Amino acid sequence: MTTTSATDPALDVEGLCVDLSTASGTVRAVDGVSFSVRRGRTLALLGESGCGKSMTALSVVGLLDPAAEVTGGAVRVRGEDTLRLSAAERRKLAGPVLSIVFQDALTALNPVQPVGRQIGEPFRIHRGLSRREAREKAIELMTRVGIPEPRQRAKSYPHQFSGGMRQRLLIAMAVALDPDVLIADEPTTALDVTVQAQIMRLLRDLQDERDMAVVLITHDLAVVAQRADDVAVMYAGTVVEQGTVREVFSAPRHPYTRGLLDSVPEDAERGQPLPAVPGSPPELSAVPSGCVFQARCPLVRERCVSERPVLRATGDARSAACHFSEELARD
Amino acid sequence: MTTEELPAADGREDSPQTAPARKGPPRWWLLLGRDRPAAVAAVVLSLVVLVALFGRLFIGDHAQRQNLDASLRAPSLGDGFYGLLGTDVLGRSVLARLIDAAATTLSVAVPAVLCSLVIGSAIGLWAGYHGGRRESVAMRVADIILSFPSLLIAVVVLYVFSPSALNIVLILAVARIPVYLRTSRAEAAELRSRLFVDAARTFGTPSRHIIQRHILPIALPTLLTVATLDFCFVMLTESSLSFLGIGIQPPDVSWGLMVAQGRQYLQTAWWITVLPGLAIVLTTVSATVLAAWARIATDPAQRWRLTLPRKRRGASAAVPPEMIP
Amino acid sequence: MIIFLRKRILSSAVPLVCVVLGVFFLARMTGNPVDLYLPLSATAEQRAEFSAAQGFDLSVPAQLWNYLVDAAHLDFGTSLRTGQSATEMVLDAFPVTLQLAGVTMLLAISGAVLIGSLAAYRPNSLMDRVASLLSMTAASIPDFWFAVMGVLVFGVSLDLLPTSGTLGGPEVWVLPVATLLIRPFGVLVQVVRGSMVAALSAPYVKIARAKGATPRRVIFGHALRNAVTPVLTVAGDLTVGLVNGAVIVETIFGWPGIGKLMIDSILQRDFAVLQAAVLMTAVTIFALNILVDVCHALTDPRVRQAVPA
Amino acid sequence: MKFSVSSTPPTGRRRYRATTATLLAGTVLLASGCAVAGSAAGDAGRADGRTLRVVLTQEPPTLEPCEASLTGTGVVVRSNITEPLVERDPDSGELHPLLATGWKQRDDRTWTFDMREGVTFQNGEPFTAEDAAFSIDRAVNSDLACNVEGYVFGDEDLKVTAESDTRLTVTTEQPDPILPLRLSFVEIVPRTTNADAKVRIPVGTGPYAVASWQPGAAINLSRYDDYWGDAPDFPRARYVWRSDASVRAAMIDKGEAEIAVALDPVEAEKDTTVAFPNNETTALRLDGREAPLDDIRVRRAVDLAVDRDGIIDALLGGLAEPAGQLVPPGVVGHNEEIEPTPQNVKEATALIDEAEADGVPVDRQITLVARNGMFAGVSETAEALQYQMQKIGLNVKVRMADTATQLQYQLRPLPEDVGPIALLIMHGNQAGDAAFTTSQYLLSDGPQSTFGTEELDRRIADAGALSGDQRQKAFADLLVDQNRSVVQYAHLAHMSGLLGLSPSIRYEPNSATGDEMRLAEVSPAKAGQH
Repeated sequence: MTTTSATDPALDVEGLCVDLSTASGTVRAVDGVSFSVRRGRTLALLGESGCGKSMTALSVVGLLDPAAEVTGGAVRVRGEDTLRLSAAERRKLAGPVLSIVFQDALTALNPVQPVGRQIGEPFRIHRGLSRREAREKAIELMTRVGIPEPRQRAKSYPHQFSGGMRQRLLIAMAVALDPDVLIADEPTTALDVTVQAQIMRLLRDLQDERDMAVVLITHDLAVVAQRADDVAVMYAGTVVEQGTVREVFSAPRHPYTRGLLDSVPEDAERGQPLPAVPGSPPELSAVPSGCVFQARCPLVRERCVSERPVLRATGDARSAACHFSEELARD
Repeated sequence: MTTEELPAADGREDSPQTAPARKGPPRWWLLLGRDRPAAVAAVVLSLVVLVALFGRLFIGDHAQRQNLDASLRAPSLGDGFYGLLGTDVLGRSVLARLIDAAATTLSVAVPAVLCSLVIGSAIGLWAGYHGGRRESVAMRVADIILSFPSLLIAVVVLYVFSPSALNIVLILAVARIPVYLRTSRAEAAELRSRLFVDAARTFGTPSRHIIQRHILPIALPTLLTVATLDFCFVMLTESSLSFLGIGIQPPDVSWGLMVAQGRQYLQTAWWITVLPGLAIVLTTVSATVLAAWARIATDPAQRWRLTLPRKRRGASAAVPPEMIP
Repeated sequence: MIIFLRKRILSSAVPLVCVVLGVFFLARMTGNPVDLYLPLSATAEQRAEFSAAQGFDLSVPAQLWNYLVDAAHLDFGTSLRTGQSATEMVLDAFPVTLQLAGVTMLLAISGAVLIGSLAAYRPNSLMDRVASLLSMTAASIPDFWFAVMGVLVFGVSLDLLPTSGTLGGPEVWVLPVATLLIRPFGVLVQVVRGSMVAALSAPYVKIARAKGATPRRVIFGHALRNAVTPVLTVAGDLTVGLVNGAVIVETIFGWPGIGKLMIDSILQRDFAVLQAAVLMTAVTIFALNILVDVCHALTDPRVRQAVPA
Repeated sequence: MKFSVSSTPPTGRRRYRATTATLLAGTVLLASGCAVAGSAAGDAGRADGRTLRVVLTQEPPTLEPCEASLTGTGVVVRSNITEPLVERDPDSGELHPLLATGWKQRDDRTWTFDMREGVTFQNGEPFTAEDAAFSIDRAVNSDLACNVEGYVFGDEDLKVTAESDTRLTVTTEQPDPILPLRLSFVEIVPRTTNADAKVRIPVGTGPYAVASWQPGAAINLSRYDDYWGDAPDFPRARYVWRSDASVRAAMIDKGEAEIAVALDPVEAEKDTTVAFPNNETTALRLDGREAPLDDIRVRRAVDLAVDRDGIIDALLGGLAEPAGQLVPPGVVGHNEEIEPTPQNVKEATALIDEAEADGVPVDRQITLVARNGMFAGVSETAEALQYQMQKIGLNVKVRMADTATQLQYQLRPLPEDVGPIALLIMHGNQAGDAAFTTSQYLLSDGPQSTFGTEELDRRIADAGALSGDQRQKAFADLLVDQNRSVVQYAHLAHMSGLLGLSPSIRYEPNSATGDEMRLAEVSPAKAGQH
């Protein structure tokens, strides 16, 4: 399933399935996830912890932990399915085509290497630059992401930077080779609110400048609202609703999306408890056979127990996986 | 808009173990069953412990009973239970002696390791937590013990005081204290600046409690791993002391002493020295395997490794396959 | 760094004196060596004469005072056994042990890093299992047993190596070093493997792979240096063990090292030599500890920064 | 469509395996390459047929000749580097002239010795009576505290004068019928030797001179070409040392040494080893001052409890002879009549029961003290003795000690408050006369004796003043008396040494080999080889 667009998407994920081994057996952590994103656009993968959004991201860049295994689907960039490439071919794509930013920049930076060397590394790997040239490139990038006194700071080590600065360094490293697709896995979660905004702005600027496709993984509705063009809402390893942010947020077609939006404080009255989606997501080992959301859904009916809804178009460029999305549309 | 966290979001999610962890840790014996080497190790180790605890009740005085006419009989099925593993030079049953020695060996190794573990970690954690002068004093004490020739202490204790298993335990324990001291100091020094310790401190928690409740539990797995490696070391050192004639003294018998005494018969009667050597190797390897397993099994961030199905574990890795050159 | 070094060296002085004093008193607890050096039939008068000549008739504090005064002039006394100066004997023996320990640790560390990294690369793979099992077994074999087996198998049966001794080409090193090697190697393989597994699953390794780094670059450029801290600590401890305790190997293979000198002088109550030997090894061990700390600082910038504080 | 990305691309896998294989192969090659490169000559040097390589148990502490009664020193020095005036034939016990051509007793206290002419020291100087006088003075009368002084001369000083170049007079303070035997322990050095300090490397008149001493590694000797006697067969000799008996044995098997001393009895069956009685006798010394050992019945019971044949066969490789006295065969005073006590558990138990009935505390714990390394299999022997003593109803604990600790038990002043002690001793009578044994071990206040009787003391004193056959008979009789009325010793065995000999040489060890190994007596197996 792809978005209807004239230009080819920079990243096209189709029917991705990931199995996860646990003590109690193998469970399906990602079940048939599909999405795509074009250059210059931002797709947000939105969901609660454990819904499979990070695992989706890691399988796209090929960094899954060994306990997890991709069992089906395709991840296409530049017309090739990366899942079928050899290790060496895949390495050629890592950096110039696909790139990723993690949440925790302290652990994502090598603590025993000067940051300049780490940022310059992609140039050494893919462009074969000398150490000195790579260093110059790194300093350029550091300047670009707003590190003061980059020439001196290039010699410093990660622990000598603040959290926000480290995140900038990580981003600098990720965009070094102008990738087609940048995956940002909760890039601002660990930061102060003010710093969050700066980082999001930096990401936006870099995206505009370099015409990247960005996949933004987050559980933060505000970030999605401000930052993303499209959104894919994930629940229990599946995409339950997809579409442009404007359409989905203004008129959700899935009860889960609606529940999420209702729980935002802005919409609640002062002094009243926040309305929350009751219950918690199912265990991956106990995902019901029918609709994955049935246990928490206010609209649940018999059909939901027996039949799993598929993602189907609910509008021009949007879709939802609910038997009763039309009902929601009428509300 | 300030905080728009998802209602059920309880933290970040990126590692695959989050989901199963929520259900509570799987039963340890289930995990053990899945790791065959660890299971075998556990069986071997419990067997050794059982033999050490109760073996002497069954063998009577067979470990001491000499028969100079039956000297150096090879292992055979024809000489009854006690002849299964042959006899030593004094005609004593090697099997009975192995059983007898198991008790002595463990009663030296286990208390020695425990003593040094407890004393060393206590001082180390205290020193590391407080830092400053207390830390450097403790470290210099460790240096002193490390650079002190334990052989000298062994000789003094053995020949000046009466030689006994207890004294060997003391020597070995003292000699190994620095290892724990240094390890636990390092852990405590790192942990003392962590947020949860600061928090506890601001609430006025006495430092003893902070060390006990916040630092010890985190340092413990590392210390236990060191202790297992040390268990092996202590058994071997005891054996080396026997080689030099300053270890366990006859008529007490330990595996190390059996290996040391039997080595001159290596060519003529291999069973006297090879079998106790094998007992040492089996026990220590089992302990190490089990410790490695326990370390993973008790660490929520590592436990998933044990849950991989067998066939996949062989093929997959912490580094995914595309990383293999 | 220099401040740190100076501080460390200064703070080692007191413990060093403690070691020397401890050895002095402990040695004297083992009794008067007179009996060992006079024939069994010596008369009481001869014994008294000998005691007086060696200063053993003085009170222990008086003996200590004499010792310290002499030591201050770098005179560590004369061996009862050989009549040579203790300093000379220790300086003869020490290089032997140092060379043995050095070669052993060099091989152990490089071998363990290689094997341990390969094993950590694919945890639970066949390679890993074999390496782990072998290293654990190696670490639990009694060394004298291994040595005697080595002599019989490689020295006599296969006739590949000399049985023992120090004179000859590099081949005389093989058995002693192999015997010394097994345990440090076994332990280090496990330590390297453990810390490499941890390092290889760290986020920065993922990031490095996301940059398209080759496995070699990932292992040697990123993971290894992070994994090196525990390896250094353990290697330091093991080296200390070798400096102090190559006794077995030196005894069996007839290498005149410090371990053999020490055990001989303990058994022969040759106090001057014992004290000099302990002083020498203690100084070495202190230096080694400082060296390990310096290595820590060199490999880990976080430690380096913490040092002046 | 499903497929697994975790199945490794085949190429990657194969390459990985190849890497491992290459590494493994490389390691093996490297190791074997190192091994083959020099193949295996060892310390003792390559077998060249011209160097006699001897492996000892320990490095000689010194080569000082006046310390030659220390086994470690004497085995290298005596009769190889230096020589005495008189030598004792280890087999017959007779004295033969060496640097002295003859001697005469002038009166009770005065002896004269005639010096051999034409003898030179290894430094080229001629040997004269002056040198002999100097050497005796230096060893016996000086402040050097030489081992030989305490060993054979006690407090006694000797008056030595060189009357001419070839005649020496020695005067003793007391009448001394065995002075020539005592002088056989004094090695002769040139008068230029340092008289105030011990030397590490001596000069002597022997067939070999010290060429070099590599500390810790080897001592090299080379043939002294102007030796006055027959030239030895091997132009060079080299001593190395290994403390582990199995390594020494391996060096013989491997051809790294021609002679190895003190092998374990386990090796006795090999045809590269030869056993020889070494004049050492083992026994349990029972401390008769402490209950229950103060009761002669208990001591006799212990003697009856010991299974000498069992211990010798199982633990000593069958190399020793059961003993019934401390004085070994071949030594003046040895009694041919004395039979070793046969084991008789029944009689022993009966004696213990009898003693117990009379109120002797037979269940008091006896400590059996033995020294590690005293002989091969000592700790097993101690365990066997303990077991055999326990079987007759005694309460025995073993305590293994090192040399220094054991000496505290062995020598007067004996330790106090340690309870009844059964000490395993090994007595070597190097000198060949029972007087050296009895004055030490049997006198009631002997330095190595715990108790005795006045009667025995008197007989020892009487025997010491006799000479010839009377001396022999007096000592032989008093040994019977100790076994009958004192029973301080439960004798175990007259021991044997085991020497490893390469098939390429011929050497006949004798009872003195352990203390004095004459390299000049070693010859190549095939005539004309060198």
